[in-house]
Amino acid sequence: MQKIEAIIQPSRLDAVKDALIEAGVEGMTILEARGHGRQKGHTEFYRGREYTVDLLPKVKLEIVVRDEVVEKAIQAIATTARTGHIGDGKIFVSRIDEAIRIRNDERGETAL
Amino acid sequence: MQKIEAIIQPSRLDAVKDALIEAGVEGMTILEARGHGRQKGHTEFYRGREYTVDLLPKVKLEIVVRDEVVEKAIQAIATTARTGHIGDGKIFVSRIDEAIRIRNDERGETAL
Amino acid sequence: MQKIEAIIQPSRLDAVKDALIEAGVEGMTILEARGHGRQKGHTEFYRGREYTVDLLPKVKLEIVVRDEVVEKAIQAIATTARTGHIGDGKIFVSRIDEAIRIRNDERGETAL
Amino acid sequence: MLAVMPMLAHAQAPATASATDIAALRQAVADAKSSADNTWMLVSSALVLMMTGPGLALFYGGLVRRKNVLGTMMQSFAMMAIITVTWAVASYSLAFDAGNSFIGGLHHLFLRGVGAEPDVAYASTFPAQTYMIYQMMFAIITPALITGAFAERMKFSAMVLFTVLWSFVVYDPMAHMVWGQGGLLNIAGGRFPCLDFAGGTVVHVTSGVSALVCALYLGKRVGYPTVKMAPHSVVLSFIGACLLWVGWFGFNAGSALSSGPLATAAFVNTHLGAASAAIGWMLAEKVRNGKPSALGGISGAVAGLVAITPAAGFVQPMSSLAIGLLAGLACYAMVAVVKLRFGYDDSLDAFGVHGVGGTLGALLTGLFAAKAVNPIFKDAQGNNLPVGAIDGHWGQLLNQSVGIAIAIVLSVVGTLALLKLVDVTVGLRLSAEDEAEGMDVSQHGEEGYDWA
Amino acid sequence: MLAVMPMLAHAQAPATASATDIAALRQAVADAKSSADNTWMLVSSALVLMMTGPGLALFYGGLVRRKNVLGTMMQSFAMMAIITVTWAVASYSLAFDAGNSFIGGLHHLFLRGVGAEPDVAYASTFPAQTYMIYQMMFAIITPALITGAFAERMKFSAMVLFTVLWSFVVYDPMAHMVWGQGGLLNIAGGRFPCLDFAGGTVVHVTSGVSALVCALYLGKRVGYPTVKMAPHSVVLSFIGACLLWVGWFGFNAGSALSSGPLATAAFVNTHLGAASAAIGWMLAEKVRNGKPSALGGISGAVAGLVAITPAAGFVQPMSSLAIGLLAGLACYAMVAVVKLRFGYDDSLDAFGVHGVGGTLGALLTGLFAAKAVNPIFKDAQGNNLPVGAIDGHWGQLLNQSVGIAIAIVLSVVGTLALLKLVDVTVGLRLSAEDEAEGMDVSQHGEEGYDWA
Amino acid sequence: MLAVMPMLAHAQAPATASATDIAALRQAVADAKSSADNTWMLVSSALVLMMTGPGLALFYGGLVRRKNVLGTMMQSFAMMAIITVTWAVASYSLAFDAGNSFIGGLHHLFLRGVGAEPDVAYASTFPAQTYMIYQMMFAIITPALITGAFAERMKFSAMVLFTVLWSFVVYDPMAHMVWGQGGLLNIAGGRFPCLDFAGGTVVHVTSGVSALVCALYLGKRVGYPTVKMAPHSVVLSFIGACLLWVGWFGFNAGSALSSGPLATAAFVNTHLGAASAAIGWMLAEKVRNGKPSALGGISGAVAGLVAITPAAGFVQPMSSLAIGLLAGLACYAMVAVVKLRFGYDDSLDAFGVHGVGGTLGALLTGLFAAKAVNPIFKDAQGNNLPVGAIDGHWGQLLNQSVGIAIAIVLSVVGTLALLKLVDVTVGLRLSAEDEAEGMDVSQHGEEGYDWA
Ligand SMILES: Nc1ncnc2c1ncn2[C@@H]1O[C@H](COP(=O)(O)OP(=O)(O)O)[C@@H](O)[C@H]1O
Ligand SMILES: Nc1ncnc2c1ncn2[C@@H]1O[C@H](COP(=O)(O)OP(=O)(O)O)[C@@H](O)[C@H]1O
Ligand SMILES: Nc1ncnc2c1ncn2[C@@H]1O[C@H](COP(=O)(O)OP(=O)(O)O)[C@@H](O)[C@H]1O
Repeated sequence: MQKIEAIIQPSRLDAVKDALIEAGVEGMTILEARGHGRQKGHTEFYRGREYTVDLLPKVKLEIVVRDEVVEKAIQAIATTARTGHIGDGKIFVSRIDEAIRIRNDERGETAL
Repeated sequence: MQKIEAIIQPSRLDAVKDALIEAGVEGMTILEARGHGRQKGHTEFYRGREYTVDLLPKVKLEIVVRDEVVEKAIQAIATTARTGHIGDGKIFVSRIDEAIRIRNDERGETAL
Repeated sequence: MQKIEAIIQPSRLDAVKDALIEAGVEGMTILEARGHGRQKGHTEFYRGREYTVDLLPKVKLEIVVRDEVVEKAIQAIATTARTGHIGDGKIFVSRIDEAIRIRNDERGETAL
Repeated sequence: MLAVMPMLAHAQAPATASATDIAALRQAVADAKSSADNTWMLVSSALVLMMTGPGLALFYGGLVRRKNVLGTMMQSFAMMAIITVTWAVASYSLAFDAGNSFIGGLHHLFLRGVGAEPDVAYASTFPAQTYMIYQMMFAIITPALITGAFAERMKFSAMVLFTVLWSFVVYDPMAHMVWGQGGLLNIAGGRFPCLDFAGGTVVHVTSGVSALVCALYLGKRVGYPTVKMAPHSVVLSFIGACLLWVGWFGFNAGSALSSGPLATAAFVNTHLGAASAAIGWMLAEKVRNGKPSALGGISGAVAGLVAITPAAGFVQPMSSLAIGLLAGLACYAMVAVVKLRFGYDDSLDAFGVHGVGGTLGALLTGLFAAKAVNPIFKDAQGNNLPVGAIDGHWGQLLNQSVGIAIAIVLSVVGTLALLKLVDVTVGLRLSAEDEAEGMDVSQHGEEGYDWA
Repeated sequence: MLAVMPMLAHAQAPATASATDIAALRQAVADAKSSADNTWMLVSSALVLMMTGPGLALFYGGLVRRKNVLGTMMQSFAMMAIITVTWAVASYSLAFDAGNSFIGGLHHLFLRGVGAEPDVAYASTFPAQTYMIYQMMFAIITPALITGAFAERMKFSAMVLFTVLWSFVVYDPMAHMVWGQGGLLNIAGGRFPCLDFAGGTVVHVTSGVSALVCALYLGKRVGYPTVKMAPHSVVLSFIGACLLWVGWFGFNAGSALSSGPLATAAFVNTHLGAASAAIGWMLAEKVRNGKPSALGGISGAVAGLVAITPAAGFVQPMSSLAIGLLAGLACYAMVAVVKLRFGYDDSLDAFGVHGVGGTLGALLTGLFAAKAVNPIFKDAQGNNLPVGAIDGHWGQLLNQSVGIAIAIVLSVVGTLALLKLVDVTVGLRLSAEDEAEGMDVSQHGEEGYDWA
Repeated sequence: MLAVMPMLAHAQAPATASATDIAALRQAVADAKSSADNTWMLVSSALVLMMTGPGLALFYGGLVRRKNVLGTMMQSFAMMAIITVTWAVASYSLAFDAGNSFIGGLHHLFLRGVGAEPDVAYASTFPAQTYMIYQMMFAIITPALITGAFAERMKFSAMVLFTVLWSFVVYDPMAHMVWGQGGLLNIAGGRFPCLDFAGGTVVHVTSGVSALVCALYLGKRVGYPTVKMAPHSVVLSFIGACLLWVGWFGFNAGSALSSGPLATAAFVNTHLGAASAAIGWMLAEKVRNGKPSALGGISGAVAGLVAITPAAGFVQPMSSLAIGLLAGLACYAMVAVVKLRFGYDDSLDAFGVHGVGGTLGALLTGLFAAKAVNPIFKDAQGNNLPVGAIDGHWGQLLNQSVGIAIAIVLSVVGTLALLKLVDVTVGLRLSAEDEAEGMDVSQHGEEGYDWA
């Protein structure tokens, strides 16, 4: 099993979610995040005080999938999340050693 | 050291937290999340426009523990988080290579 | 590639962010979190009902970096996040197998 | 200086024409006085509506958990919509048409005969319609107050049905008895003249006691008291409480039914009562928790406003400070000590604040009412008689107690019967799933906030 | 009792001095009446300002997505700032100075001649300045209503330019025609006497129709209708709607321009209309979705307030219940069925609520207007003539239709021309990037909430 | 038409009975006039209370960081509770009882002798109690304004102690000098007749200057100016600012102490001043940042309301536009340029807006005051004398300056002394831990929002 962590633009969330379901990935967890990277931020003014905001709103998806599904899922995410602009985000993949479904204590891939 | 990531129902957070402390796991980090899976969502109407909400509020726990504690922690979480209904959530386990306590730079298991 | 997850005091975020950029780490993702640990919480009263709040506001940074940068990044975080008080937080390190830049499908370390 | 009014402009003023002049002037003066009082009553009506929405809706809405904010605000809003119609169609007649000592007649159904002419039985200087709409605003907020007791766990359909029936069964008779012509407790000729300037018994005792009955009948919210159920936004409650305070000037000073000195007295007493009660509650918190809180301050202010309601037009300013202070302390004790000891779930303290504050206020009115402020009791020769115990008229405490007792009995019996009725018909309580999901989504299919 | 007023105190009252006494009394009575009416008008002016800010600003601000909350509230706030100046400088004169049947004159530019004296052409009992400021508040809210149609996608600069021009090109002439001396649609001597008590055609038909034109001209928001665009805070909208309701008493009852029985009638009708429309909309939701919603309740209330606006001072209370109910149902149908079918993006339903509700209300006013309430039509002998169809005067429906037709034509033509003009000069629409980033950051360099 | 009032109904009107009729009519007219003015004053009192809560509480509460929202709102709320009591018990007497030129006497302690009768020294047409409660609302908001200077870092206990003492040491004397019988700066016979219609010096200069002293004495918040300290909710501040605007009509137009043409003039000037100042501030932002902001718009409006306060009842409408525009630009410059240059932490700009705006307004009042609007200065024969410089009375600028100077000196000395006193007794400043944790949790044991 592997964990796919994807940081994407909030506006792309719905599309990415649908694409994943499309690709047979039903289960996913979403977190609100803010990101810093190449993408430049913006400036705000409050009564003359100037602040540069370089942490921009992002959405983070976490998906744990069977090894054979990984590539498919990555493609689904990358293609739908891509706008071509700086700030589109990243996908990271890492190993998961065990998964448990709380409801019925199922373990391993069947728990996904 | 291993990292236990548990996605649970928000309403179970307090119980799970207490169970973990019970089990000797003092340190934990909680994140608000939204989840998609087998559990079906609900429908909302705003002036006739209908939206199906299939990202449901969840809470994510992240705990890094010594290998020998892992099983105990998983049990503590699973048993207290379980309501028996679809949507109870998942627990994922993965390896952590290093841990540092910021306050005093302690490293490894003693940092937990 | 490795993933550095740091849980820090919210008030230290700006300093840590700058230190990381200083250290050449441009890309990072920030999540709002709440933490439980040695640090004690506080008590709240609402019309006589007393609640002890032992989940305190924290900020979680997630950074994926090339192996050779890890130590440097850890130092940058630890030194700037440290106040010396209980609750300063933790840093965890784990392995990342693959990274993809969504914008242009670059893979591996160049995607960071 | 203003040009002479057209209506008078034509008339010349020869020294001999005074008789007709006088008549014309009398009419003109009456119109001027009427415009003045009518302005005050319309403003007061608007202020009392503002108490319910957004005032009370925010006060209560902020106290519940996020998932119930809209459902809670809807309970107040539904009263603004529905009671308005039932009042116009029937309740006004049942409450204020001359009837027997317990309930009014049916002559004013559909507002028949309620028009531009004053109804001298209630107020001679402005249209009966003004009196009707002003009283309507009281009828709207009273059942809305009850909703604090069954917050977060009652079906919307059940809540609507219950409150509408309640307003007929409990509110209309009580309003008639205290304020209606020939009412049993009417200070002008009732069997037990009960001093209730703006609704201590009619509004607060009835709603507060009914609230307790509801809380006991429905039982606790799932997880109460172990699960944390802190207000999701004390900020919203703060806004609501301030608007309640401001609106209450219309509630109490408007009840003078004229904008003369009595309105001023009621206005001043209202403000002093709110302030000292806020101090009282915060002091109690300071002593007990070491910290006065914003929630405590606003809760105290509301408790003081409740307690001063029956007294506003009868007592001296310094008495108001005393009434407020006592109310702040008493309601705090009820909410923060007694309730927790007994363990019932009066979720937003509708009983703790309105029931207790209203009862205390009604009694203290009998104690502090002074003929120097408002000489309502007169002998055959028209000389002022003592009013409250402070004037030496201890018997008034008995009259007050009778009023309170009747309000309590009527509320307990009426509420129990209606809860049972609604329970067996549509069912009172949310399913465990709906309660867990929250009223906003389960009852109304929407969410209060979308931060996405 | 009060001491006799100083201004009278000096004068003695010998039986022979009555002639002068009478004169002095007349003046005193006129002053008293003036103070009473002036109080009501100043209060009403404050209430109408409160409708725009915070009322409408919150109502609209809550309906948009979080990233646009300030930009949306700013659209209402900008009207409070800018229209205030343009009205004082020129628009008041253009709307209310005697002129031709379509537009007023220039005598009152810079408020020249608008002072402490009453302008008897409009109201004889209070200063012309009071009338001017009261009318200003109407001029402020009307263009603000339009902004609901182009929410979340219009440049701030373009919005300011457009609304200011619109107020000169559409609002001022329309106000003059219906309410101004010699206006084509003025009920006192106009060619087509159109009943519009507080602005059904002048305010709501013009803003609503213009809103539709704007929505069609600007096109949809990026992602509409596929992307979820739910209100970011129904709670804010709820607060705003309640303040609109309360403020509307000043809008409608204030339009009686005196605080006599007519003000009361308008007040009562306003309240009943709002309540029954809220019920109507919620019922429609209950039937269609199985759940009445808070958003539905407040939307219905606003729809009812819109529809009752032209009728408030002309109809019977029970007619108001009917008007409200119909408005609630009709606006719901428009917003939840028709709009979705046609697919245009009237983002906050400015047309669906104000255009439809205003038109419906203007027609129903012609139907339900009763001389028993307000006998505005008289024959040579001064006998009351029938007013609305319900009195047998079916011709009034024609007059109403003419008023509506003129409002529609003027709005469509004027709005189209101005949109084109602004489009080619400063450009109307936000860039895709700015729209995605949100108006708060892109247009104003700030954020509505900082939860960090 | 209304039935003749009962109080007159009995009286017949034979041509010979006019003497008594006249007397009765005089009384009736006085009552009518009194009801009218009393209505206006009670409404104004309610509006001014609304300015503090929820108005100012929200305006300030939105500007601080989330962790301090309740603590900040509590600072305003505490004034509503505590100053109410101190004012009734002693301050009203110290400010408005006849005394020497600097402070009032003690005859009205505990509101003795403040009842239904008018106090002709202040207002002859409504009860003294009305005047007392109206003035109380001013006494409440003034210290609340100061709290903006030491936001987010002062102990609640210290804040309460300081503000209460401040109201006795600075506010009461200043109010007496400017408005009290025999006051040094009273326009009716004072040594230096200083024009201050509604509190430019009494309210805004005193609070603004004291605020600066507080900011300098307490020092900066931890992390200022490097750490981002953006408003946690401009939305809350927006609501608050709009309510301040609406409430300010009661503040300024109510200060006419009657609802005649002068009240209208003050109302109009208030509105125009707010609007043009909002435009001024937004223009400055547009020029400097390229974007006008919502925070800028509301800040400008408040600045304009502050500056027009002393002038409201003395100047022409077009002068108000000028005063507002200048205030908007000046306060922006102070807040966005000067303050940042000097680097002191006037956290919510209490000095930048109230100190600067109030001083500017007081001076401009001396410049623009016109006898055509309010002929307060008369010669022995009762002929009108020039009022402001615009009338040719340049000396008035001196009188204004004296008033301002006294307000500044009194505020600086009084505030410094009290800060020192409170510092050595309870201690002024939060511990670093408490400041970091936030006032809500550390001072009040609660949180503003619970989104969980
Ligand atoms: N090394 C990294 N570790 C963690 N998150 C990262 C890293 N680099 C980028 N991100 C996340 O991806 C987002 C987009 O990255 P950015 O460099 O702005 O654009 P792009 O990915 O198109 O080059 C950032 O806002 C941040 O949230
Ligand atoms: N493959 C997965 N990867 C990440 N999170 C998952 C995955 N599957 C489920 N989840 C999380 O677990 C939650 C519950 O899963 P769900 O399938 O609805 O119920 P159950 O776990 O009882 O089968 C989801 O809402 C989601 O947050
Ligand atoms: N074992 C753990 N797993 C995950 N997060 C932890 C763990 N221990 C601590 N944390 C996080 O680190 C924060 C600080 O830890 P704490 O024990 O309070 O102070 P310190 O790190 O200085 O000893 C906690 O609030 C929690 O968010």
